[in-house]
Amino acid sequence: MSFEPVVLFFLLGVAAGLARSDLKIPSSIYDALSIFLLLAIGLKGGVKLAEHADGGMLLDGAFIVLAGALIPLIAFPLLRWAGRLNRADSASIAAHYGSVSVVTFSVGVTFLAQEAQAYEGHMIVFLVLLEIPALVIGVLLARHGQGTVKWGKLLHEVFFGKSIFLLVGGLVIGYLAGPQGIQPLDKLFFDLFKGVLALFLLEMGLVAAGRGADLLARGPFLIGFAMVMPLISGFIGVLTAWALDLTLGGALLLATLYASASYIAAPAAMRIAVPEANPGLSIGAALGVTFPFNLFVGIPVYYWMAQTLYRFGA
Amino acid sequence: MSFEPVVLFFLLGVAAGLARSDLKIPSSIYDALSIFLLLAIGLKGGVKLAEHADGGMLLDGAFIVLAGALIPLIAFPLLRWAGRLNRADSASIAAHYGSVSVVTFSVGVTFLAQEAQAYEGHMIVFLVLLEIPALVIGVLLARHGQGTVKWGKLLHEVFFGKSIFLLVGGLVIGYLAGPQGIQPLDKLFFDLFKGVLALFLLEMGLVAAGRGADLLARGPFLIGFAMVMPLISGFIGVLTAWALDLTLGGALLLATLYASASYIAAPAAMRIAVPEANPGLSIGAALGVTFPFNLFVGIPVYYWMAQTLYRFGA
Amino acid sequence: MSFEPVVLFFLLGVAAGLARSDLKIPSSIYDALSIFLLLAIGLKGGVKLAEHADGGMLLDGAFIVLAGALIPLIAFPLLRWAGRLNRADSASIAAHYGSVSVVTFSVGVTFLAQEAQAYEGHMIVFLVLLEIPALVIGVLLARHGQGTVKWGKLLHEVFFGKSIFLLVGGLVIGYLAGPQGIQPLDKLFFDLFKGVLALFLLEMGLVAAGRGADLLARGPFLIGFAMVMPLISGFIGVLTAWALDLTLGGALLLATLYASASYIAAPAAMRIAVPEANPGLSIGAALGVTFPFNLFVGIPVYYWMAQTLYRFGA
Amino acid sequence: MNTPNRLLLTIVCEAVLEPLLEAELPPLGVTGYTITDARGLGTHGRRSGAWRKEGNIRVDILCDPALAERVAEHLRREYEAHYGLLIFSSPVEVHSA
Amino acid sequence: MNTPNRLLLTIVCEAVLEPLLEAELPPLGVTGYTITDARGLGTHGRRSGAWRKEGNIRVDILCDPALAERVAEHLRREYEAHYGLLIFSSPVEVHSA
Amino acid sequence: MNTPNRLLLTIVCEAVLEPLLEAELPPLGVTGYTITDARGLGTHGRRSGAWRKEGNIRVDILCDPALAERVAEHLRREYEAHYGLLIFSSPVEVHSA
Ligand SMILES: Nc1ncnc2c1ncn2[C@@H]1O[C@H](COP(=O)(O)O)[C@@H](O)[C@H]1O
Ligand SMILES: Nc1ncnc2c1ncn2[C@@H]1O[C@H](COP(=O)(O)O)[C@@H](O)[C@H]1O
Ligand SMILES: Nc1ncnc2c1ncn2[C@@H]1O[C@H](COP(=O)(O)O)[C@@H](O)[C@H]1O
Ligand code: NA
Ligand code: NA
Ligand code: NA
Repeated sequence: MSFEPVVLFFLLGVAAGLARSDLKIPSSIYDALSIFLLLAIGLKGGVKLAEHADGGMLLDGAFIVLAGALIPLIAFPLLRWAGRLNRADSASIAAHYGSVSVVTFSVGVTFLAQEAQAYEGHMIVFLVLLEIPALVIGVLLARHGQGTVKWGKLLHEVFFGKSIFLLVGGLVIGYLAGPQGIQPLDKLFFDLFKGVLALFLLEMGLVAAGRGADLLARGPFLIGFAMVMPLISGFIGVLTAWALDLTLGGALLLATLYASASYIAAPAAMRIAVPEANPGLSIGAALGVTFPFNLFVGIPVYYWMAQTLYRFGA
Repeated sequence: MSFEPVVLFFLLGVAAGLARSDLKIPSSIYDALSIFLLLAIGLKGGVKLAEHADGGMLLDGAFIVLAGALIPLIAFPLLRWAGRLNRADSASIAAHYGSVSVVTFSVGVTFLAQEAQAYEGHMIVFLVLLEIPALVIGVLLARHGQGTVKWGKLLHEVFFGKSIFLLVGGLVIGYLAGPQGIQPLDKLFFDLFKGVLALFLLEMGLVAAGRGADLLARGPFLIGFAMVMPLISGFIGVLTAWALDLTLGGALLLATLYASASYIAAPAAMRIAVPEANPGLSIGAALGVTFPFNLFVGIPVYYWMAQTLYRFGA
Repeated sequence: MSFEPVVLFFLLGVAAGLARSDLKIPSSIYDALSIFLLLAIGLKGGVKLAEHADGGMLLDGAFIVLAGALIPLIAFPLLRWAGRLNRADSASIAAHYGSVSVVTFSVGVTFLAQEAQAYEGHMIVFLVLLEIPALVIGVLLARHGQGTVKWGKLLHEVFFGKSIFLLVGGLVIGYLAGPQGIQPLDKLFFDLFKGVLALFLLEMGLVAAGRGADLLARGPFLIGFAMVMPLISGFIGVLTAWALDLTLGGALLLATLYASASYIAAPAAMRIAVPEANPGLSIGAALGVTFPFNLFVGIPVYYWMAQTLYRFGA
Repeated sequence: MNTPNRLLLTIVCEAVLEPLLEAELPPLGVTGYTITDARGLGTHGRRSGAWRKEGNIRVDILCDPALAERVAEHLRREYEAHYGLLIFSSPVEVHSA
Repeated sequence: MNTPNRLLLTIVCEAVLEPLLEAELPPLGVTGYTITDARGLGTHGRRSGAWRKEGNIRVDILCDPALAERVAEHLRREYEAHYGLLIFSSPVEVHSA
Repeated sequence: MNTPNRLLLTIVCEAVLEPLLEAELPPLGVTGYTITDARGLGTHGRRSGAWRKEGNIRVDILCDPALAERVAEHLRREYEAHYGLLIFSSPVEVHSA
C-alpha cells in the first residue's frame, strides 16, 4: 500500500501543511472536487444497482444499519467516561465515528483494485444508508433528558445537506440512466475519478496537518481513541459482512465504512444540531488522526482481519 | 428522452433548489464550466468548418439570420399588447428570445446522438450569427422614438462579451488548427463535454428553481408566453430548415436554436443597454420556464414537427 | 508553429485583453490550472526518472546549473549599466531571467512532439534544479554590500513556495509510484495536459495583454532586453547541451529553459526578498514580452540553432 | 437626501450560519444586507476559510439604532454561546435614495 | 501623520457595473479604491452571487468629503434609477502615508 | 455590554503579505482579525486580483486605540516603503460580548 500514489498525495499535502508552504487549494476548487467525488460515487453505485438489484439487498441493508448503529453507542460511553469529555462533545464525536467517510471508502475501493478483489457494487447504497442513523443517534445522545432538539433543521441538514443529496442524487441518476445511458459521462466521472481523488487527498493532507497539530495539544486520550475506535468498528464490519455472506472485497469495504469517520456531512450537521460541541475535537480526531490511520494502517488490517475470518470461519 | 442523464442532472439541481439544499456550485466553477462549454462548442464548429466550408453556407446564413429576426418582432407585440408589459421589459424579453441558448443547443446535439441522426457541422456558425441581431433589435425596440442608445457599450458587450468572444475564438482556433491540430485537445474539450454539460445543467437547475418561483408570483401571462413562444419559433425554424434543404438533424437544431432563449449573453448585454428593464422577468422566463420546457417538451416536439414536414413536404 | 492550437489560445487571450472583453479566468481556476500543470510535469518527470535514473545525470545536473548561473550574471550588468536601472530592479529582473518558466517548457515539449523529436525525460529534474540558484544569485546581487537579507524567509519561499514544492512533490510521487502505479492517474494528469495548458495560455494571454501595455510606457530598453536576453540564454543552452552530448530534443528543451523567464515562482520570491524592486518591470518583461517572444520566435530559433550546431559540431 | 442617524451594523460569524441568518433577519425587520466571504482569527481559533463551511462571513446591515440593537440582541441570544461571533456598529451617512 | 477629515465612501452595486465604474471613477478625481465581491438582499431582491455577473461588488473609496459627494452624485444620476445601488460614508482617520 | 472607545483598524495591502501579517500581528497584541480578498487601484497601479498573489487583502482588526497605533506603526515601518498599503481606522461600538 505504501507506494500507492493517491496516498502519496495525502503525504505531500501533510508535508506542505507542516512546512507552512503557501500551497493552497482554493475553497471553490475544494467544493468542486467534493461535488465531483460524491456524484461520481453515487453514479457508480446507481449503475451497479441497475445491473442487479434484488430484494435480499433490503434485508442486508437493514442488518448493516442496525449493526452500524452499535458504533456511536460504543463510542459515546468510551468518550464520556474513559475520556471524561462532556456530553455534547462525546455525542458529537460519536456521531462522526458512526457516520462514514466517502473518501476513505474510495481509497478502500482503490485498494481492492490493486489486490484484484471483486466486491458488491451496491456497497455504495449501504454507504448512503449508514450516514443517517449515526447523526440522529448523536443528537439523541447529546439531548438525552435536556434541552430541545431542532429536529426540523437537523433532518433537513441530513437529507438535503450536500453530501447525502449528491450521493443519493447520483445513485438515482445512475439507476435510471443505467450503464448504457451513463456511458457518455464515463470519461468525466469514472476515468478521472482516481486523479481527482488524488487531488482531494492533497487538500485533505493540508487540512489534516493543521488539525493533527491542534489535537496533539489536547492530550493523548482523543488520539488514542481515534486509532482504537476504527479497529473496533472495522472488526464489527468484518463480522457483519461475514454474517451476511458478503464477498471478501465487500467485507473490506464494510469494515472500512464502519471504521471511517465522517468529516464532510457530520461536521456540518453537528454544528447545527449540537452547537455547544467543540468542532475542533471531532474534526481533529476524524481528519487529523483516524483518516490517515485508516489509509496507512486500518485498511490493510481490516483486509487481514477479513481474510483470516473468511479462512477460518468458512 | 426521459432518462437521458444530462437532463436528470437538471432535475437534480431543481430538486436541490426547491428543497433548499446547501448544495452550491461556487461561482468560479460556474464561470469555468461556461468557459469550457463555449470554447468546446466553438472548437467543434471550427473543426467541422475546416472539413467542409463552402460559399453556399454564406447564403444559408443570411437567410437564417433574416428568418431569425422575425422572432423578436413577433415576441415584442405579444408581450407589449397581449401581456401589457412596458416597452423596456417587452423589448428586453424579445431580445432574450431572439437570441439563443448554447446549452439548449448542446442538449439538442445530445438528442440527435441518441437518435443517431446526422446534422450539418456548421450549425454552430449559425448559432454565433443568430446571437447578434436579436440583441440589436431588442435595443432598437426599447429605444424606438425615445432616449439615446449607448451603442458603443452595447456593441462592445455583444462582440467582446464572454459568450460570443469565446464561441468565435473557439471557431477560429478550430478552423485554423483543423482536425489534426485539435486532436491533442480532444481528450479535454470533446471527451469530457457531455460530463461537463451535465454539471452545468445541475447548476442551471439550482438557478432555475429560484427563478421559476419568482416568476410564478408574476402571474400566468409570462409563463404561458415562455411556453408558447418557443413553439412558434421552433416552427419557424423547421420551416426555414426545410426551405434551405437542411438535413433532418439540422432542422431539429435550427428549431432548437430559434426556440431557445439566451440566459448568458443576453442578460449581460440587456443589463447594460436597457437598464430600466427588469432582469428578473427575462431571466425568469428564459431560464425558469423556457429552458426546462425545451429540454422536456420542446426538443421532442420540434423533432416530430421536422419529421412530419420532411415526410409530407418532400 | 503558427497554427499550433495552444499558441492560438494565447493569442485569443491577448485579443480578449486588448479588446477589454469581460472574459476573466477566475483566480481560483487560475490557481487550480497551475497546480495541475506543476504536478503533472513533476509526475511525468518522476516516472521518466523511475524508468532510467543513473549517476551521470548528477554530473550533468551540476554542469547545467553552473552554466545556467551565468544567465543572471550576464543579465545584471546589462540591466544595471546599459539599462541604467537601479540595483534592486536589475537584480530582481536578473533573477526572473535566470529562473525558468514551466509553461514555456511545456510549449517546448509540445513543439518536439510535433517535430517527432525525442528528448531526455529527466530534463524536468533539471528544470527544478535551475529554479533555485537564480533566485539566490538575484538576492545576493540586490544586497551586495548593503542591507540584510531575510534568508530564512527567502529560502522558505523558494523551497516551500507552491511551484517548487509541487514540482518536487510530483517528481517524488512519480518516482516512487513508477509508471505502473501512476497509470490510473494518466487519464487526468497526462491525457488532459495539453488541453489544460491551452486554457492556461488563454489566461496568460489575458494577463500579458495588460503587462505588455504597461511595459510599452516604460521605454524601449526593457523591451529590447526581453527579446535579446532569451537569445543569449538560449544560445548558452544549446552550447551546454552539445557539450553534454544531449539529444537534439534535449538541446531545444535546455535552450528553452535557459531562455525562459519565470513568472510564477520568481515574482513571489522576489516580492518577499527584494521588496524595493518594482514587480511591474520584471513581470512585464517576463510575461509581456519574453513569454510570447519565446512562443513565436524563440523556440523555432533555438531549434534551428541546435540543428545547426549539431550538424556542424558533430 | 442624507439620512443622518443611521448605523452600519457589522456581523462576523461562521459561514455555517448564513442560511439561518437569511431566514431570521427579515422577520426582525431587516430589509437589506450585504454579505462577503471572510476568514479570520478569534477566540474560537483560526478560521482559514480553506473550505466554504469552515470560513467566516461578514454581514453588513444598514439600519437605524433600534433595529441594530434588536438584531444584535437576537444574535447574542441565539448564537453567541456556541458560535464564533463578532458584532459592532458605527454611524454612517447615507448618500443613495 | 494622521489626516483628519477624510471619508470612507462605500458603494454596494451590481457586479455588472464594475467595468463602468473603473472607467468613470478616475476622471471624477478618484485615485484609489478597493473592491470586494459581495452578495445581498435589497429592494431589488436577492442577489445570490451564484454566478459572477449576478452578484454585487462593494467599492470602498477613501477620499475627502467633496470628492465623495461628487462620486455619490454621479452614481445617483447614472445608476440609481435602474440598478441595485447603496452608497454611504463614514469619517475615518488615515494611518498610512 | 457596549464597549465604547474601540477602533476598527482597516488595512488594505498586497496578498503576498498575508502570511507575514498572520505571524507578526499576534505578537503585537492582536487577538483577532478578519480578512477578505480584495482588488483595487492605488499609487502602485491596478491590482486586478487576476491571480491570488496579485490581488489585495483587506484586514479588519477590532482593537483599542493604543494597539491600533502600534499595529499601524509596525506596518508603516516594515512595509510602507515597498508595498501597496493603506491603513485607516474609525471608532465603532461593540455589540457582542
Ligand atoms: N478583534 C477582532 N477584530 C476583527 N475580527 C475579529 C476579532 N475577533 C474576532 N474576529 C472575527 O470574528 C470571528 C469569530 O470570532 P471569535 O468568536 O472570537 O472566534 C473570527 O474568526 C474573526 O473573523
Ligand atoms: N439595508 C442594507 N444594508 C446593507 N446592504 C444593503 C442594504 N440594502 C441594500 N443593500 C445592498 O445593496 C444591494 C442593492 O440594493 P437594492 O438596490 O436595495 O437592491 C443589495 O443587493 C445589498 O447587497
Ligand atoms: N483612496 C483609496 N481608497 C480606497 N482604497 C485605496 C485607496 N488607495 C489605495 N487603496 C487600496 O490600497 C491598495 C494599495 O494602495 P497603493 O499603495 O496606493 O497602491 C490599492 O490596491 C487599493 O486596493
Ligand atoms: Na464509521
Ligand atoms: Na431564440
Ligand atoms: Na531562464
